[in-house]
Amino acid sequence: MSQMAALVLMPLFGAFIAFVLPRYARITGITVAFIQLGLALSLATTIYAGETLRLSAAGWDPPLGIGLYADGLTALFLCLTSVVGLGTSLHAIGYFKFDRNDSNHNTSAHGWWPLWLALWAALNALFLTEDAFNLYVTLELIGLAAVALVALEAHAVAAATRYLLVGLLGSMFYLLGVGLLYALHGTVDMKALSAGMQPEPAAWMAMALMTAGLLLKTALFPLHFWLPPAHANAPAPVSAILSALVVKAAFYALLRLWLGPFEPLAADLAGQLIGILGAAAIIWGSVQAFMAPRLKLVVAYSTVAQIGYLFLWFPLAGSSIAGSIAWYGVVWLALSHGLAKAGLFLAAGNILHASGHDRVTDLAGVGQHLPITLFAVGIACASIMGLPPSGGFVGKWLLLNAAFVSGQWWWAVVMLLGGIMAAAYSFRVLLHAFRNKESQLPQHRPHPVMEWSALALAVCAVLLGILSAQPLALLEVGASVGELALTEAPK
Amino acid sequence: MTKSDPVRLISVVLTLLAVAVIGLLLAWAVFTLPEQAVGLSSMVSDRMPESGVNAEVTAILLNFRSYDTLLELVVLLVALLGAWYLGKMHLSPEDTKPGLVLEGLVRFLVPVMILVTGYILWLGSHAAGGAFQAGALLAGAGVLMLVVSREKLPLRDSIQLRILLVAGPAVFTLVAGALVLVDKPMLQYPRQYAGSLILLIEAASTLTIGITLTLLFAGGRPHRGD
Amino acid sequence: MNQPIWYALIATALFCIGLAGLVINRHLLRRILAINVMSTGVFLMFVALAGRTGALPDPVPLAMVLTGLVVSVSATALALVLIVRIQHLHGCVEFPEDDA
Amino acid sequence: MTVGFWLPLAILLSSLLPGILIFFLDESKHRLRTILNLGGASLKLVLIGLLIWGVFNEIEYETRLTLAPGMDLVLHADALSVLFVTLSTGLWFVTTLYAIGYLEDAPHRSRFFGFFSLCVSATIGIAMAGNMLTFLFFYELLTLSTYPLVVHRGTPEALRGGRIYLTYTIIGGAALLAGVAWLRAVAGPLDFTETGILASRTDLDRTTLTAIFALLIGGLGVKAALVPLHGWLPQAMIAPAPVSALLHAVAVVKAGAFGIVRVVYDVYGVEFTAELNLLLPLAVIASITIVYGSVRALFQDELKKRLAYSTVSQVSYIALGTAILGPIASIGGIVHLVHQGLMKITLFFCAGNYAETLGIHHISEMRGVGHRMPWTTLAFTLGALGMIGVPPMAGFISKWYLGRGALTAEMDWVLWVLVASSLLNAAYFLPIVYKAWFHRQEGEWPQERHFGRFETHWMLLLPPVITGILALLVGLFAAAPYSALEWARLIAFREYGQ
Repeated sequence: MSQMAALVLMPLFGAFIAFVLPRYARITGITVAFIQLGLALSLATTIYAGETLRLSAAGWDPPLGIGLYADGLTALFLCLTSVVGLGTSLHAIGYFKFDRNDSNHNTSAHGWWPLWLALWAALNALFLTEDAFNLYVTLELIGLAAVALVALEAHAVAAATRYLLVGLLGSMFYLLGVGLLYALHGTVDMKALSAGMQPEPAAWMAMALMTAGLLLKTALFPLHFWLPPAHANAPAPVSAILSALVVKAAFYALLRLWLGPFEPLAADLAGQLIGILGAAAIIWGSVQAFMAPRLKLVVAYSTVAQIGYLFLWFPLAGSSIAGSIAWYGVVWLALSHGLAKAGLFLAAGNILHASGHDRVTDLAGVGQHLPITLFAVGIACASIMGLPPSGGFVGKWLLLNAAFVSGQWWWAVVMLLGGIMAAAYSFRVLLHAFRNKESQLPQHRPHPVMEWSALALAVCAVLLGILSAQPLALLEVGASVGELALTEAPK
Repeated sequence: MTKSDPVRLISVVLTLLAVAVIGLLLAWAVFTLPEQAVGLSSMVSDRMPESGVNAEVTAILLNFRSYDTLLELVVLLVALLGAWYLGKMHLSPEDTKPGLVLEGLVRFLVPVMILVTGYILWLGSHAAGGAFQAGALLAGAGVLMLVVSREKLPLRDSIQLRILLVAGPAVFTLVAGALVLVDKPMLQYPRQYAGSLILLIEAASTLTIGITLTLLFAGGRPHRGD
Repeated sequence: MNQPIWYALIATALFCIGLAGLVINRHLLRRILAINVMSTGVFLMFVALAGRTGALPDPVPLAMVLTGLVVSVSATALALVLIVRIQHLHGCVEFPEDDA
Repeated sequence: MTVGFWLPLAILLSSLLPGILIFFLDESKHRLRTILNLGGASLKLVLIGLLIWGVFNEIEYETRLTLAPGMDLVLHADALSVLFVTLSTGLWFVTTLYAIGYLEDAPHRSRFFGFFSLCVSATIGIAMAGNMLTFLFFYELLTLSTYPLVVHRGTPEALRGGRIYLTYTIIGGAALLAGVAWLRAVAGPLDFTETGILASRTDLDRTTLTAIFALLIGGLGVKAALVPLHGWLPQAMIAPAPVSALLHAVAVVKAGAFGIVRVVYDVYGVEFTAELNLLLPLAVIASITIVYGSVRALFQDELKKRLAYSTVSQVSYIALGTAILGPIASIGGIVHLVHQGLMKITLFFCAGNYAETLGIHHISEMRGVGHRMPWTTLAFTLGALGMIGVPPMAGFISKWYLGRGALTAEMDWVLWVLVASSLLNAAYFLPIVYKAWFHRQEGEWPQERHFGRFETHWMLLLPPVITGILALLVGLFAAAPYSALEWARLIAFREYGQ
């Protein structure tokens, strides 16, 4: 119970300290990061025992107060956040320390810690909340913190502003939807809402508005236009956080809503439509990633593509068995993509940092000078391609099964195509990086912690595939889609 | 505008059409809403005695849904941090050309505004009012002084200033943390202290909000102290 | 046809005006104003629909609106600061990409 | 948690762990790396010995790791997997020896041997895979771990070869994944079993099964280099000699062929496959590949290219044997898994020796090489004769059984295929042998190097001699108990439930 509160309060307090006493910012950040990991794991073990947790903030039960709720899904996303958060925080030690040298980055070195800790608190708050309006506040908090973090990079201000405007637009749609829901049911507690929801115009409108707002924040094609510039221009640790966690947060909200309040409303047509957008995102994102001139841009577009996979759940959700398999599949993809993409962005940051540029065509010699980083890139790419034995593979495997079980084999075709295209853009990078080059040593050798943190996150993405039994069991706790049941051979 | 005008025109028209559709759907949805709505009014009024204040809105903001308010104070702080790390505040003296009237007005107004701030803060406990209104007023005073002359408002980047900037959310968080430590759900005030805790939080928040808004008006981090 | 619904319709109108303004305008300051118009619409919607609970309006949406106001103030402030920065960097108050 | 559980896992890890360790080894740590390599290889040999002993004494070996409900990784040891495991481990040992000599003081050795061990582990995994999921798992791992080996030299043409290799294998992998997932979805989790599983499943739609079969064979055919999916193989020749040796003899190409055997025998069941009328197309494709490969080989002057095309042709014997109904042909196909491996690896070792010692890359430069490097050339000759199928060499055994099987299955045309390919083999191997022995070479060798007392570095000389002699012995003592042939017989008769 108390972990739930601590998961939000701890980083908040860390943020205050980091702002008031910049000198102790780094140590505060790292300490908080480790404690967070511990808290998330302990919460996960509590839930693994089989019980979902509820806590009413301020001691007032919903609908009067705000309810916090944690089940397997929550626990897994909290764990993802704390693992990625820890890795990124460690990477940031090296990354922002280096930036101290030149003055215009000086502020970014200071700004990172308080903003990142605040963002972390907001993420945890979002994963934990069961209150539609509180969800709005956390979304805004995440949005503003993310924008501020992007803006730490001097030349990313325009991207940051665009990001802010899009985020606000999304929030407005979402908030209007919340207003309608309250007007209908006199509560914003998701549990109560899902109990009382019945199909009527206002409910549909609320669903449409809130979904649209969240799709905008999740950057589903064609609403992705804002993502690549923001993710590609931000400082490496920030890009990692944005791609791995922030986008996932909006998706998490969608999952919660569609399996909670909106389940009675979910129409097959809407699901198919979203699925088509997802497919388009896979294709478009992959093509763009393949043509992108800069490594970080490749990674950013690959995020656009990978986000597409997550939305293939919606068309499959219709049939019960396939729906549940697909749900586990997309959650798995979300988790492993989070880990892999974080590792990838950190690694890209190391390359950028070492060679002063990240033009894909001039990556020769990276393999010689930054073997660990290149190794991280390779492993992360393997997971993103969905090659065994990675988390990405498990997710894709489940999703493929769901597609075939439900008889909608065309989604399977899209997935496989996406996998091949992912391989294409990944190996385009790796091929260039593999080229040897009798070249001078890189300008700045990245701090070892930067290389190892990237590798560690990439490896975690693979471990998620090898050791998926327990996490999947955890995910089953409180899952409204029921237990994961792949079709058994009839005896 | 490098886009050729017909293209632009078409896009505008399409946009308007789309928006119109959304509007109509929305209107339709609104029309179909039930005349009489279920609300939480009764529940709120039932709980008022235990809330520690007499104003319903304040009770909701700082007790029933205090968690929202805590996060919202953090939102404000984050916005400030964004401005803070983006650059130094850019209010050059030539932005401010105080005339005699303005000078005098400010010299008279600012103290009054600060008084009223206090009053509104106190008012919040039993009528419309509270930290945000008070903070806004305080910010107003601050902005006035900024506009008239920077010297009168010695904004310097110092640890004291930073403490003031986080005071509101920090006090809030500390209260929450303390309550968690005595393992209550976070922010569940003990009945007898509820009123005073709320007042404490509101007071801190008022200061924070006032200064934060003033700084945001100035648009950045003040210059180093000493 | 009662009063709250009228206000709600006005709120809808505001929301749509803001939306259109946001999409159509290039100038960032206008875009931010547009977003604020939108948010005003949303808040008005909350307040209007809160008025349907008999004698006294439902206080919860009002509190939510207060929260929302502070959030939108913060967002607007950050946006304005960013815009000023853009003006410093690019000399114009539009997205550099937009005029391409 | 018994020996039965741990042994397969141990066999896998005995190459995986050293590989992972080697990655983080410093370039200079030559000795330690060698110890890790050979230590792992020897340990694996010992474990395999245990395994064979166990299989004879009917101990059930199965490692089952549950990834997720209904998602098991299964490593098991049936007769077929034992055959392939033994082959790949044995050849890995000699190849490692060869590679150490070959790459002396070359750059990036830690990377090379790391991926080398990974590649072997993947092959072992494929050999012992107990269901399609596990097979797929290691099949993809094999792709990943071989790619860095192919492009190891980092030269533009190496990268080009690598790119082509990837394009083929990734797409093939996708097809396989589609097939496996589809099968999984319609038929549930399928553990390999002799005589197949699907035959009993009357509930399944035949056309669906046919489509899945096409996907699976298509995916496997890429690595097995069935025409028209063979395009990558000649390009992958860029790889260093030990890599090509391993790729052609055991790792990649064999993985494909082995997969085809698995799908036909242990998933669909050969009778059921015949019932679906899928055997004949497979046989035809295989035959076309055999002839086509030989013809192309005929016109290659670059030695390794010629060997590559001969691989294209030879490996399809396995598919052919699988595609002919009846135990005898099956024996031929399965036993060729081993025979072709031994012979082909010998030939590649020799090619590598010629290149390393004398800088010879083309057949036209090979006049009189036999006098300069008698031992190597002797080994080469053995391998070549084996490929042609001269009795009593190993190759003869395979072809003999294939031929007889074809006759008993009333597919006489296959006989002509065999004859034709044998003639072609002779046509492209004998001239080399003749040049090597009976010509005098005038002038200098392209770039000659001297290594102490032997004609070349002993680590380069030993492996081909060993494998060459083995290739002779398996032919001579084919009838001996526990020989490859006996294994093949065992497997085949089990498959046909006799």
